[in-house]
Amino acid sequence: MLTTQILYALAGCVLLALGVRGALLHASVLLRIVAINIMGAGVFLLLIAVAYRGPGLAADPVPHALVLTGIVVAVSATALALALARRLQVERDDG
Amino acid sequence: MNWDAWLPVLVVASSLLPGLVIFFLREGNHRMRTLLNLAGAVLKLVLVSSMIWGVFHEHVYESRWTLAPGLELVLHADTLSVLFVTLSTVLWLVTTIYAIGYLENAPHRSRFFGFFSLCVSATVGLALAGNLFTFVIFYELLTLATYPLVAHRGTSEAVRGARIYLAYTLGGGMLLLIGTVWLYVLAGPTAFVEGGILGTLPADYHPQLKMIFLLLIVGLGVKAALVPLHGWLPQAMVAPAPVSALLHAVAVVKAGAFGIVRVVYDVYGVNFADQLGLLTGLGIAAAITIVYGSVMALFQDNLKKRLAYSTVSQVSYIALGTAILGPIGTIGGVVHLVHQGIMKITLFFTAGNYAETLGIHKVSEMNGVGRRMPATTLAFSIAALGMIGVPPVAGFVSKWYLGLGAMEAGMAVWVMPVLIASSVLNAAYFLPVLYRAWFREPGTAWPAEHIPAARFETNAALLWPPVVTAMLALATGLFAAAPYSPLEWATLIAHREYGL
Amino acid sequence: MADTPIWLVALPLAGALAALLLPRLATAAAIVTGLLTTVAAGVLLFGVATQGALHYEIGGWTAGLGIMLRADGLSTLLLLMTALVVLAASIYASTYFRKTYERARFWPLWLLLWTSLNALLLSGDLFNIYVTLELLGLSAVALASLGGKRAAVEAALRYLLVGLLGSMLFLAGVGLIYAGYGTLDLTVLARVLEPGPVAWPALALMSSGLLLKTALFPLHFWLPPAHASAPAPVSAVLSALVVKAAFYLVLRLWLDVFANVITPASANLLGLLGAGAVLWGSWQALRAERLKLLAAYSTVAQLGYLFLFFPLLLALPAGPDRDLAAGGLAMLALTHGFAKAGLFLAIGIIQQRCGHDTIRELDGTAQHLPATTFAIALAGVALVGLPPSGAFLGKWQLLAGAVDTGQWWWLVVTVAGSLLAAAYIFRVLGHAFGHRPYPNQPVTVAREEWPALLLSAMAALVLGLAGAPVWGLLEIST
Amino acid sequence: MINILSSILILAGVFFYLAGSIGLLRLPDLYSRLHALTKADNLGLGLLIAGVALQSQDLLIMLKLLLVWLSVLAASATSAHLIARQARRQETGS
Amino acid sequence: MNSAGLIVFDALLLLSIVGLAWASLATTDVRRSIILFMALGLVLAVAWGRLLAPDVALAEAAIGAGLSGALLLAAAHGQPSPLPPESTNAPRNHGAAGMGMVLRWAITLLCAALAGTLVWALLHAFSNPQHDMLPRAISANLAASGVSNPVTAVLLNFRAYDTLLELAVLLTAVLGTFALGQATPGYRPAGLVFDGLVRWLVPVLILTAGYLLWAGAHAPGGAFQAGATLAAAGVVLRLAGRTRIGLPVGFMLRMIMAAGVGVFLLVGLTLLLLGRPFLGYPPAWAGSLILMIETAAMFSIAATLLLAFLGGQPESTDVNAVANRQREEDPRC
Repeated sequence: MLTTQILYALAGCVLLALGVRGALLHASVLLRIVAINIMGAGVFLLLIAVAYRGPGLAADPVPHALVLTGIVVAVSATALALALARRLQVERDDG
Repeated sequence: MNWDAWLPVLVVASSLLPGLVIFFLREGNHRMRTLLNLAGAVLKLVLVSSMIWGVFHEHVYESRWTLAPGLELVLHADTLSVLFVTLSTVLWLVTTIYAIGYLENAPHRSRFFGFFSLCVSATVGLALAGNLFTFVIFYELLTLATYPLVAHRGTSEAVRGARIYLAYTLGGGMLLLIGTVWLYVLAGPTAFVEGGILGTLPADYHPQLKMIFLLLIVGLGVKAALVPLHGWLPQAMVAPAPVSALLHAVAVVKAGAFGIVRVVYDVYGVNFADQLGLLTGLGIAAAITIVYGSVMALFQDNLKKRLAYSTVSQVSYIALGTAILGPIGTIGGVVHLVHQGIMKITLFFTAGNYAETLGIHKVSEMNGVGRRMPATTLAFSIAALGMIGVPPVAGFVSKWYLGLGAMEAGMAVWVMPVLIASSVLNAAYFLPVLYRAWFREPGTAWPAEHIPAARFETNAALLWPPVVTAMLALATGLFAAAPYSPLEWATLIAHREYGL
Repeated sequence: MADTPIWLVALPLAGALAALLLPRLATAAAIVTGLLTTVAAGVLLFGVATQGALHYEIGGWTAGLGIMLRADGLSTLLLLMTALVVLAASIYASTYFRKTYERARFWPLWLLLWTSLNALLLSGDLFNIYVTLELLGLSAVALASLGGKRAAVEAALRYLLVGLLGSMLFLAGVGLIYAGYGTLDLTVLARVLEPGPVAWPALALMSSGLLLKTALFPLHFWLPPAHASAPAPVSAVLSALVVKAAFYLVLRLWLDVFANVITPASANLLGLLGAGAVLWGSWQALRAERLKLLAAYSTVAQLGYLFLFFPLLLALPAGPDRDLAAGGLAMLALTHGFAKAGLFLAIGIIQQRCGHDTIRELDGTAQHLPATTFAIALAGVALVGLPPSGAFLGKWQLLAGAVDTGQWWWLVVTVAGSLLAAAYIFRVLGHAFGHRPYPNQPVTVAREEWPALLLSAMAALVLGLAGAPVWGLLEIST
Repeated sequence: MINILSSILILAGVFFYLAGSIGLLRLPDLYSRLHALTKADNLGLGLLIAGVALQSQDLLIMLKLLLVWLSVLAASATSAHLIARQARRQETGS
Repeated sequence: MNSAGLIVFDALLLLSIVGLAWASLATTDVRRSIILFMALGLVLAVAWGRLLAPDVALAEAAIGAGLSGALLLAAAHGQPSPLPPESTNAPRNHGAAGMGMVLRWAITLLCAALAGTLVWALLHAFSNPQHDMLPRAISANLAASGVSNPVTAVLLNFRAYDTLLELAVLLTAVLGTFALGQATPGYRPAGLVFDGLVRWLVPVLILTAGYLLWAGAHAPGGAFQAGATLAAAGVVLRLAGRTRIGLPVGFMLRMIMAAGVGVFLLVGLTLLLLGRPFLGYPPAWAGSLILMIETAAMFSIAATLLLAFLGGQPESTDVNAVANRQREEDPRC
């Protein structure tokens, strides 16, 4: 058991939970989107912590690749969510 | 597959396929529609005739089609199914002719005749069902096919009537389904076998089997209009007259009654059912329904409603016959399946004629109608007398055998009073009508004279069907002992059921 | 033959690119792609039927290192259903979207959605499933927002956020599995997973994400507005296929990968939620004022039935009875897919021809649009579960399982749900039969009406009467 | 020897960072805060980078570090300018 | 540095990560939340570095913190501050507030339970010896993968299918934003100083992107980081008020958008038709094919990220633009 790994994974769990809470509780769409992104960051932190093998050892590259994919997917989803939010704002302004 | 395996399928298809084609016909294509209808009906009659001959000579007609592992759609012709199939086929032919005349120039005829044919296909399929699973499928299909017919007129009254009809029958269908599934889990595929199949099950299943019986009978009782499940029937008479005729005489009500016969004889086995003590309950329910329906009919001024309550009462004779242990009672019940059908369809045809020709809907409007429409009224009279049980019309034969059967089974104590009371009540609600029709002076004008008197008292297509069915009712009574008569056939059924 | 799985993903993806690059030919490209993909699905079905489950290692790397596609009876059936439903909806959509710009927007997203559905059904790798889920979610949301109105955008946004929450929870579960077992391949995992503190929370996380996406009561709140405000062909695919894709994953995980991890209590919980969905969804459908909302709530209810199978499957001992119950589940899912798609397409026709879909004002539709009404009726038969629909056979197995295991309460729920379904379907049909003083001549528009009619007929007639091969493909016999 | 020198440089850098941060928290208005932050942080970063560069003893890395510093200088100068200008516009505007 | 120092460093880093996340979620001021989120992204990038994940660090800094933040800020542009409209104009009564309080606490407890369960599960997972099967398989096959950076090998060879679908996700998102409307009008032209920065920063960014793309084969970097950097150049240009930001319009734009998925798919299908597995590169060709795919992917990624930042379709004269004009005439939409 590596302390570092545990510590970072733990922080990932906290971020995940904070994100879920924010996504469920916030009323503003943008804040919800931020919350979901933070949730994602928590999951990524967890995955990278899992990949860590200790100082001087090569980390497992698979979770790194997964997180890279995850980051791009997250930014795509964010972009679409923001476009929807903006359109909704326009529709609201129009009446 | 050879001819024996194809015949049941063809019998069903001979009305199904024309029906499906009719849906796609243009509204104005009257000739093609009539041709298809009649060709299908005649073809079916021919096919059924060959089937009658075959079944009499113990030929096995059976088609199987697997729907899912362990669940087979089986069409199987035995004596009981042939009886019902023949009834449906003959009456379909007659009703089709009647409906063509009745719906002349009415809207949505393609839809009507399409569903009409589907309805008959479902009835025939139900008659030929070789196991309970197949029976349930056609039972539900019958519900679906009749819904559009009841709602056909599209008035809010019709839609409401159809909704009530649907609520009852789907609810009943659901109970039937549960019972069937339950039975399937206990006993596997429940094929209809003369003498029943459940008698061999171990005794610790018996409580469950009783529950299942209750579910099945209640489910079937909805269509058979057993009190208190009859509520839909008087509502459903908003349908056009040919539909009412078919519904009351053949399709729906009879399907329920036929189902009860099947369950008692070919699933449970009448002796096993008696052993479980199930027959008494069924008999009591039937007796109550017989008396209740007759009493209610007494108070209806609307002619079709009076006939509807009469149906409630008369159909339960079949259930009563089923509940009477012994071949004679069985003969009485089974033969009434046919007799009631012929008589009741005559009554509804004539009621439709009064309404279509003169706008008469109520009993109180019928004064002197016998002079204006003698043939129709004669047909009405024959059928009504048959219902009361006056010899030599068909109804007498049924009641005679029911009475004899009850005595043989030692149930005369309560069956006889029911039969007598019912006959008295039948007389009480039919004889005044006959009196009015024949002996009262007509009023100044008919409520709404749609069809003036010409060569015939009404359209030929409306006139002939009731006359023919009335003659049939008379003939089945007069020639009850002739070979292939309903009575002879019912006797054959009873013999095979009791293994005589 | 061996390459067919990858073609099922590559074809619609290529079609999407073609539709993107050549907007004027987008419709033609989409229809051609649709036909080709359907053929591929048929070939795959033939392959699985003759050779059993197929595997395809992408890039030639062994599973684990690379990603493996797998097609067995269930996934192949769902793939074929997807192909048929999407193809029919495509034909309808080619008349629904009439303007060039509408088509230019619609087709690429539509084909991307199809890509994601096929990829999801074929995927044999947990993380790959996550990516396909996101592709599915984003394309579905983008399509749902094409309605353009405020309600559509609002519903789409909520749909997206819920979907993202769900996929993040799923991904967290995937991370946990990787931490505990060091692999993402489903086949390997099915072998090595064991009940314990890693597998349970991982399954819980993944399942809650998927249940959110499959809109299991009480997590269904997002579905009705999203499905009811999307364009009709999109609603059809959302209700028939998209939620079902997530359900398929639940099924895979619970019965296949995590089979020895799940407990009866958890299966009962799913059954309980399913029962809630059946009753609540049907009740809301009965109260709905608009046809599309009715159809959307009906989806909530119908998904509930599928979850009722879980406690039965867990209680039945392995053997023919259990296989039959599983087959009933598959049959119910397939029937619902076809029926709901047919229903939504038919509603789309009504909406466009009558200008509204308010149930109370439908009087006379049966006269005006007989074929469409007939399509609704056929779909309704399947939704209620009446014979001869495939749903009847499915519900038969559900009832038989409930009787067999003595869990009669599921039987009560099923019956109550079916009666409620009959009530909401015939409420519509009653109005459709309602009398109007005969103002309109009947209209038949073949290209618009055939897809709906065929889909409904598939559900109500073909699957029920000629569905025996389905059971064969699932390797079920008695 | 190099270690000591680099430590001193890094410590000095940290000191300037600290000063900049305290300035950000304590100074009264936006302009003075901006002043403290950019000036002190730029210097702090420079010292830090110098200290780290001594550690590496590789010319290429040293050049890269220098590039980092220059980029940050340019970016922070520009952003400080933009912020200040925006603030002034708002003041004169209102 | 010794391990005690490292632990202090870890603790500080983790505290700031959790603190920033907390702060970002605690505020109801949207812009404040976004800026804290961007700061979180930067700190996370340090954490990735600390956990020996430099590829992820680069991507996080460029995409997670940079572009996501830019997107969010651009979206927050029109938002009133500090309170979003939904929460201000919603009338509240006492009972509802009480219910809301209960709900808040219920959700908070639920989330705490979630975190607790996760930690419990992870502790169990970590208590077993780590699984080395997959990393070992990767090092064993690295030579045949065509690249020496294992992360790139996983992304573009072993799990290339994931990456193909991921590019499809990106494309879907942009097509979705296109369907929702026009690009935002853009910004006021920059002043002298900012313009001066832009003049040399943009070329440097483009150069960096090229380098990252090339380096990806053997060192941290790759198409995603490069594409994001390229997009950043566009964002900077956009912020400086330039109208032409390097994006073509019409067919060329669609070509670039489709290029990533298209080239990927083309390579895969070509190999399939040549009798190899889908995306099964011959080892001799693997390096070149990967570079080719990555180049196309970089342009697609850059274009799509930039389009996402624009928030819709840029003005053009092709069919879509005509369509948009039609759209205004058409009352149904």
